[in-house]
Amino acid sequence: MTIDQIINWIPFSADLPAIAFVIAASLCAVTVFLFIAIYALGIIYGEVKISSFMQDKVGPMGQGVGFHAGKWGLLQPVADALKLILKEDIIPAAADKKLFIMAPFVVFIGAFISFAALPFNQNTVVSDLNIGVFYILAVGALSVLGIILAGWGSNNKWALYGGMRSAAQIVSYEIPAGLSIVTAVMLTGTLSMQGIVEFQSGTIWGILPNWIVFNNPFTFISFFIFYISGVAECNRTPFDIPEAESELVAGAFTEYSGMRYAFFFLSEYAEMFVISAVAATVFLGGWNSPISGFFDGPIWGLFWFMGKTLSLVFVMLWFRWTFPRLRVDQLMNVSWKVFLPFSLVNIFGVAIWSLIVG
Amino acid sequence: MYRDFGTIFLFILLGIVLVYVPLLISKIIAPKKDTPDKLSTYECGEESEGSAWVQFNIRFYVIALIFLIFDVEVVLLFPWAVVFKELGLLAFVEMAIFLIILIVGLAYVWKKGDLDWVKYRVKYGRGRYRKIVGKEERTSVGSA
Amino acid sequence: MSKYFRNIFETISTMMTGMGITWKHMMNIRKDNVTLQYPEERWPRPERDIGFDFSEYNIIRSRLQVDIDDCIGCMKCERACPVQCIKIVTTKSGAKGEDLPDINHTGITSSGTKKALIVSRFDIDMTECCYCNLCTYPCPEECIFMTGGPNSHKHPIDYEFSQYDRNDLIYKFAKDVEEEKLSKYLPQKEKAEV
Amino acid sequence: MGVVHGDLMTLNIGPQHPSTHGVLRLKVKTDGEIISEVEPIIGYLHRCFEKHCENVTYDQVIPYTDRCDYIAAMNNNFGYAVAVEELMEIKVPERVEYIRVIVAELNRIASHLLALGAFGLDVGAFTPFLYMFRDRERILDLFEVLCGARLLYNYIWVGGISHDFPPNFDSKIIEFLDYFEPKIDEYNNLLTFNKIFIERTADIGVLPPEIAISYGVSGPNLRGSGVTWDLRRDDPYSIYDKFDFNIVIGEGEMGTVGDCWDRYFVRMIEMKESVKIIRQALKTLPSGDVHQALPKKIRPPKGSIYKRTESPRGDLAYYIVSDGSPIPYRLKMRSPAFTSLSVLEEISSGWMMSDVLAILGSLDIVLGEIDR
Amino acid sequence: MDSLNTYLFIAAILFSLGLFGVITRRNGVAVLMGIELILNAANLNFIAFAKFGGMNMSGHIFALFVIIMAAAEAAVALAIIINMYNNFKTINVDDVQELRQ
Amino acid sequence: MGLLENKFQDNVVVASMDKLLGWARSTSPWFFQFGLACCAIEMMATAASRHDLMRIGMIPRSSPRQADVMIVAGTVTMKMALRIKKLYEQMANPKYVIAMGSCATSGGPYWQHGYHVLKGVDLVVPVDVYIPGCPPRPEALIEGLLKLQEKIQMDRPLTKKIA
Amino acid sequence: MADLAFWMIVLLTLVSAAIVVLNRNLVYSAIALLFTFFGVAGLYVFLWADFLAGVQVIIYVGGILVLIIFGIMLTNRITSVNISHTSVQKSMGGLVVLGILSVLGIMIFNTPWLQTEFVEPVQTTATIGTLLMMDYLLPFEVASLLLLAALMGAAMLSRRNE
Ligand code: SF4
Ligand code: SF4
Ligand code: SF4
Repeated sequence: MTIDQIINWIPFSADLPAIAFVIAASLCAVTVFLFIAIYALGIIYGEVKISSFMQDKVGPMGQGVGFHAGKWGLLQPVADALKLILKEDIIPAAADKKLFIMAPFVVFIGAFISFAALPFNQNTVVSDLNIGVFYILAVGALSVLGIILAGWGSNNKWALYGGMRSAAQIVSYEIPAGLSIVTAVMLTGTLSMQGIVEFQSGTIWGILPNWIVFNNPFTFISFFIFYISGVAECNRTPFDIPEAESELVAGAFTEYSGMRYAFFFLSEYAEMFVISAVAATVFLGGWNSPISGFFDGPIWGLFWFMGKTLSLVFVMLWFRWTFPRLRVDQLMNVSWKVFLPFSLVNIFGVAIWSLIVG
Repeated sequence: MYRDFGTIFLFILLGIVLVYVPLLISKIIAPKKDTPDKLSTYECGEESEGSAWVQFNIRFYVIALIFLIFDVEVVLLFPWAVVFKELGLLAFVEMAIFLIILIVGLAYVWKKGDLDWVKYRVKYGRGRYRKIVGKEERTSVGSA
Repeated sequence: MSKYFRNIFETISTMMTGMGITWKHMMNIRKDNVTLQYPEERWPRPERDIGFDFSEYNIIRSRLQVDIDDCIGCMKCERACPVQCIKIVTTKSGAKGEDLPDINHTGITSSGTKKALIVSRFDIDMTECCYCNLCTYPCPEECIFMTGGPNSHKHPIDYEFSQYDRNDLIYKFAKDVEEEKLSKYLPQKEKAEV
Repeated sequence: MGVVHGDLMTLNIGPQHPSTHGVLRLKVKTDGEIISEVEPIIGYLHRCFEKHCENVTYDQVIPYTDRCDYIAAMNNNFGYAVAVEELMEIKVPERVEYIRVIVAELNRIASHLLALGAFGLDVGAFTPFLYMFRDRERILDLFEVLCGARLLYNYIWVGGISHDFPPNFDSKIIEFLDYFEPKIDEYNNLLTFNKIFIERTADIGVLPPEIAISYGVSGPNLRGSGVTWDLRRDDPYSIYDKFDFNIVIGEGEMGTVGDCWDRYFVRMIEMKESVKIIRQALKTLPSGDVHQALPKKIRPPKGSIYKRTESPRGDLAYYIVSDGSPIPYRLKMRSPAFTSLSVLEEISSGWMMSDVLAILGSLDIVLGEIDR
Repeated sequence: MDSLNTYLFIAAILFSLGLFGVITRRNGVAVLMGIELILNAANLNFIAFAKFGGMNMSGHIFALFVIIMAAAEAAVALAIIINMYNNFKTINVDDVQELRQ
Repeated sequence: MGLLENKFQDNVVVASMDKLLGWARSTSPWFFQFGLACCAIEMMATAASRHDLMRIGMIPRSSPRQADVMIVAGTVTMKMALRIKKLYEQMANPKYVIAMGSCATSGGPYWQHGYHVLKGVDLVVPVDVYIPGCPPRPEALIEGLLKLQEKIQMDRPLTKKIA
Repeated sequence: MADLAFWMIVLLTLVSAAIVVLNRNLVYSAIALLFTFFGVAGLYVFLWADFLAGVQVIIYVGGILVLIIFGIMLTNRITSVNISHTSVQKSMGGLVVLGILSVLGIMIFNTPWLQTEFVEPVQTTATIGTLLMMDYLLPFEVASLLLLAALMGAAMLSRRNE
């Protein structure tokens, strides 16, 4: 896909295909990294602003002395990031050094490589894997391990609590999320992200876009289950018990400072993007335009994809600033006793529906 | 396939590098001064009592256990889901049997309370006043 | 079973309500915004609906100011202070109500009282003060006051006086004069003791 | 539980922890998530209040009473003033009583707002906390206009108050009340009746009335357990007997009587009752000089007094021993938050970690008052 | 690189390492990890044969079943280990044997 | 000549880097969320909607590892002093301390008879800015924070490091 | 290029597998196992089994490894995370294993394996699905029973502990 295009641009690609491929892939990786960084800066700014507006205040205004954070505090996240680079990096003496250092890498890479399979528009997808959705589900497992590592490696009680809770929570919510995706896959018959998106072009009865959410009532529920499970997998409120500030100080990241902490932060936001993007792709038609036949084309595709994804990210932020958080056992209950039965029912429902209707 | 996964492989390698570079920059310019107190474990300002590496509650384990079984189920559902449209009713029936067997499992753990976190709850604490709570007293006080 | 579904329904509906509220606040931010952007905007802001007229303030508990020219050194404020953060040292001046230009001492207060004492030290340690305002009531000359409010004609409101050094927060109101000049006015006996 | 208990892990929650409401340290023994033992360790804010009272004159005690329960300073001043007045047998003017009641009730609202907001924060709801602070800020503005201070007022003096109402002040209060009353519904919609919040608080930390009484818990915590006990009604001081208001008790609407939700909701409704009292008081506010009964010199006769009042946290009592000098011989304060905290150990073992913090939040303690 | 023998040999090494772990480790969990290695080696063989040895997709299916089995086995084995730990306060496989007697 | 020029240029680079660092540090001083007494309530009020500390880039963090500014808000008792010192030590460099209110500055109303009150937090941790007041009004706190920002911007970490 | 990647992955797999069995710290072993699993998944990709690589990651890394780590945390205090090998066993075991390895190696390289290269499959997942539904239906259903049994058994075993 994109890689091929880039390879085509590279002059010596015919002679040294391997090198050209490496260059192209690295280019993609760096671009994705930059994208994550810029997106994170943007969304962090967005989050503080949105939350501030919800709370009747103004949020960062860049007020201060000397140089300040720009108009409306637009440079605030930049300053935050710079400052985090400048912070001292502490590795507590009691911590398990290797694990402590490894954790941010694992967590970040888990989020980072998911980006490789996201279809940004008709022809921008780093690698359109045959097992796209499945792959994204799979690498989600990495962040669990990373957080466990962070929790265990810190040798701090809060961190351990956070890590354990987080692990239990993420694994619990992976099941409903996976089952919800199964419902979509049943309809599309492919695991490839592009394939799923292409399936969703066109309309249902000429009005509704042919998105999987609208396909039948069960997929509608599936979408919500997937999305909420995704919120839980990102450890966002109301499922933010691993980081619960009023309980666990900062959860698994209690002992992390400076850049290492920044990477956890970054991965959290990156993961939010991934979850939202998967939800948008699998259920909301990805880069398909909502009015079928209009506003197609790569640029619009990118626009629709980002629009859908970012609105889902926005809803996550909205959740966070509205709700209290659940307790750990309630969290498990929601996953196992509500979402799991519902998603199982959904599978039967979709199956029967498509046998009868489709 | 090689190319797709090769990209992923390169992503992993570059991911490591890209995480490492800022850490390196930070290492160069950030101040670093360790003191024993700084390296001590944070516990709300108190001296930490004992290591955090203690044996943990079994509840987490049970959750992971149930997760593992259902994870396998999800994984098996994927190939089925891909071919579901082609095979139609047959596949549905086969998968229904499979799912129902596992739903039995879910029902079993649900019924047996393995999904419940709290196994015991002390109604009125276990403090000093546990004994004085008698039936008579409870009725004698109350909304006047 | 019905309870199970009712719970789910309740959860969804109450969550929607909550989200509606925050959404409304976000959309009406221009109207609802309550933030006082301090360095740019200062309290009280007249255009706010809760804004009071400046003159309606009784007082603002902020910095203590002393009109040392008016102070007769009666030490009432020192005695009233619960935390003993006012330190006053006085000496008898030779003549009651007489100006002593060499130490900048004025003999008569603005309300016409003749001073019998020279205030040679009048320190208020604002780091110890608990801003209780108790010292301002007993003062017969109304020369110790908290800035702002009705006193704003005497001194503008001043609550921003943080410092890098703690000693800068100890305010010395007594006239800054040299020891020797002052010592002339100290009673001779005391001087001998010292 | 059987064998795999996990080791009991000793965990310090506090003294620096976002949800200990100050510098309380909870030493908890946990088995995974479940707390088997809670031991509150206090004394991190011992500011020697009673010692100070033995060193300063009666009127100078008032700033120190402010700093005990710094969230409801007016009520603390009030209690102290009432006690000394009774000792000295001063009759304060009618207007003073009304003003005192008004400001005390306003401060009760402010205090409850803070308590509820912080409780919301404890269970993870951030926005309601800020909404409540937003409205609390308006009360502080009122107080600031009244006496110049935002938090620690030194307003209610022995025999009177420091300032009369400024002009138009009653209309400002009415304006505030009109603004505030609909906000209570907003809080309710946003937080109180949120299912997640109910799940987190209902049936949690049930404080049965017997235990509450035997520990001496008072105030909203006791009323949350369903006991009708309110000193404003049961042992009226000042002019509370002139007003018509309800004593709110927990009814176990969402769970059991005496759970966290009840304690929370009692406070919520109490704010409404306070609004009612203020409205009544403003309607019949007499005129007069507020300074006329201020004694020149406070020198109570020999003797002692124990006077209790209803602060937002419960029975706040002052025991004053006078030896006839202008300095109290001994002053003892019975702080309601202290008894509330002491019950924590009783009701929180066996709950989960998050619950314990919710219970602590629902007890609404103020460390300044506990450690004094 | 791309020959059956390479894969088989890699699988053999993996298998031997797993076996070594099973033999030398006395900790139950560590033994389990060794078993997982062995199973992985077996899987590798299956899939290598699928590609080179004409087993085609059936090799994949076998590997899939092995993975399922491994999951079930890990679940039960760990449950047993934890049980053992509770009863004997050790997870050293040998110690348990001693304790039995 | 060339040598000198290089050095000069170096210094310009260092100086402008310093400015950048100072800007970053001063613009996002995350504060350590812990309160000791009455001043803490005012600190909360400052962080709340009315005064909104986020305007100047301050976000509360509850873990000392991620915080830059420690606002000592309230009475520091003897029992708490050691904990404060420990928490201060556990913060990552660069770190700043603000003594908010009379108590933190000098013991405040308790300086005389408070046998259990530390007479100023500067006895245990180095204080950058003292904010008077009891409690300081939120505006005063913000003003103190702005003063701190000024101080941070004046700091020249790299120049110092190289020198 | 692909060769380089291949050998890197092989190295990763084998080294981490060695760490798994040789490291004294159980937690480290578990983390090394993570890399082994990833390496094996990489090898699967080289063998054109992309779906299985995904399964490997999901089940082994996301499931079994998490379970193992939880198991370690449940059964160990930090003092006992370091487990001791008895040296006799180690050398003996080493010898035995080396023997087996050499036998295996000889076997592998001497057996004339029937080698029929099969073409790169297009839709592994679909093929697996079809095969599961058609040819391997019985094992498939039996697998569900196995899982059910494992779930019940394991749940029962761990319930006994409470
Ligand atoms: S305001 Fe209070 S503490 Fe401050 S100097 Fe005056 S009397 Fe003393
Ligand atoms: S009370 Fe007034 S006149 Fe007397 S010493 Fe104090 S400031 Fe001066
Ligand atoms: S300075 Fe005043 S307000 Fe602040 S903690 Fe001390 S007594 Fe309380």
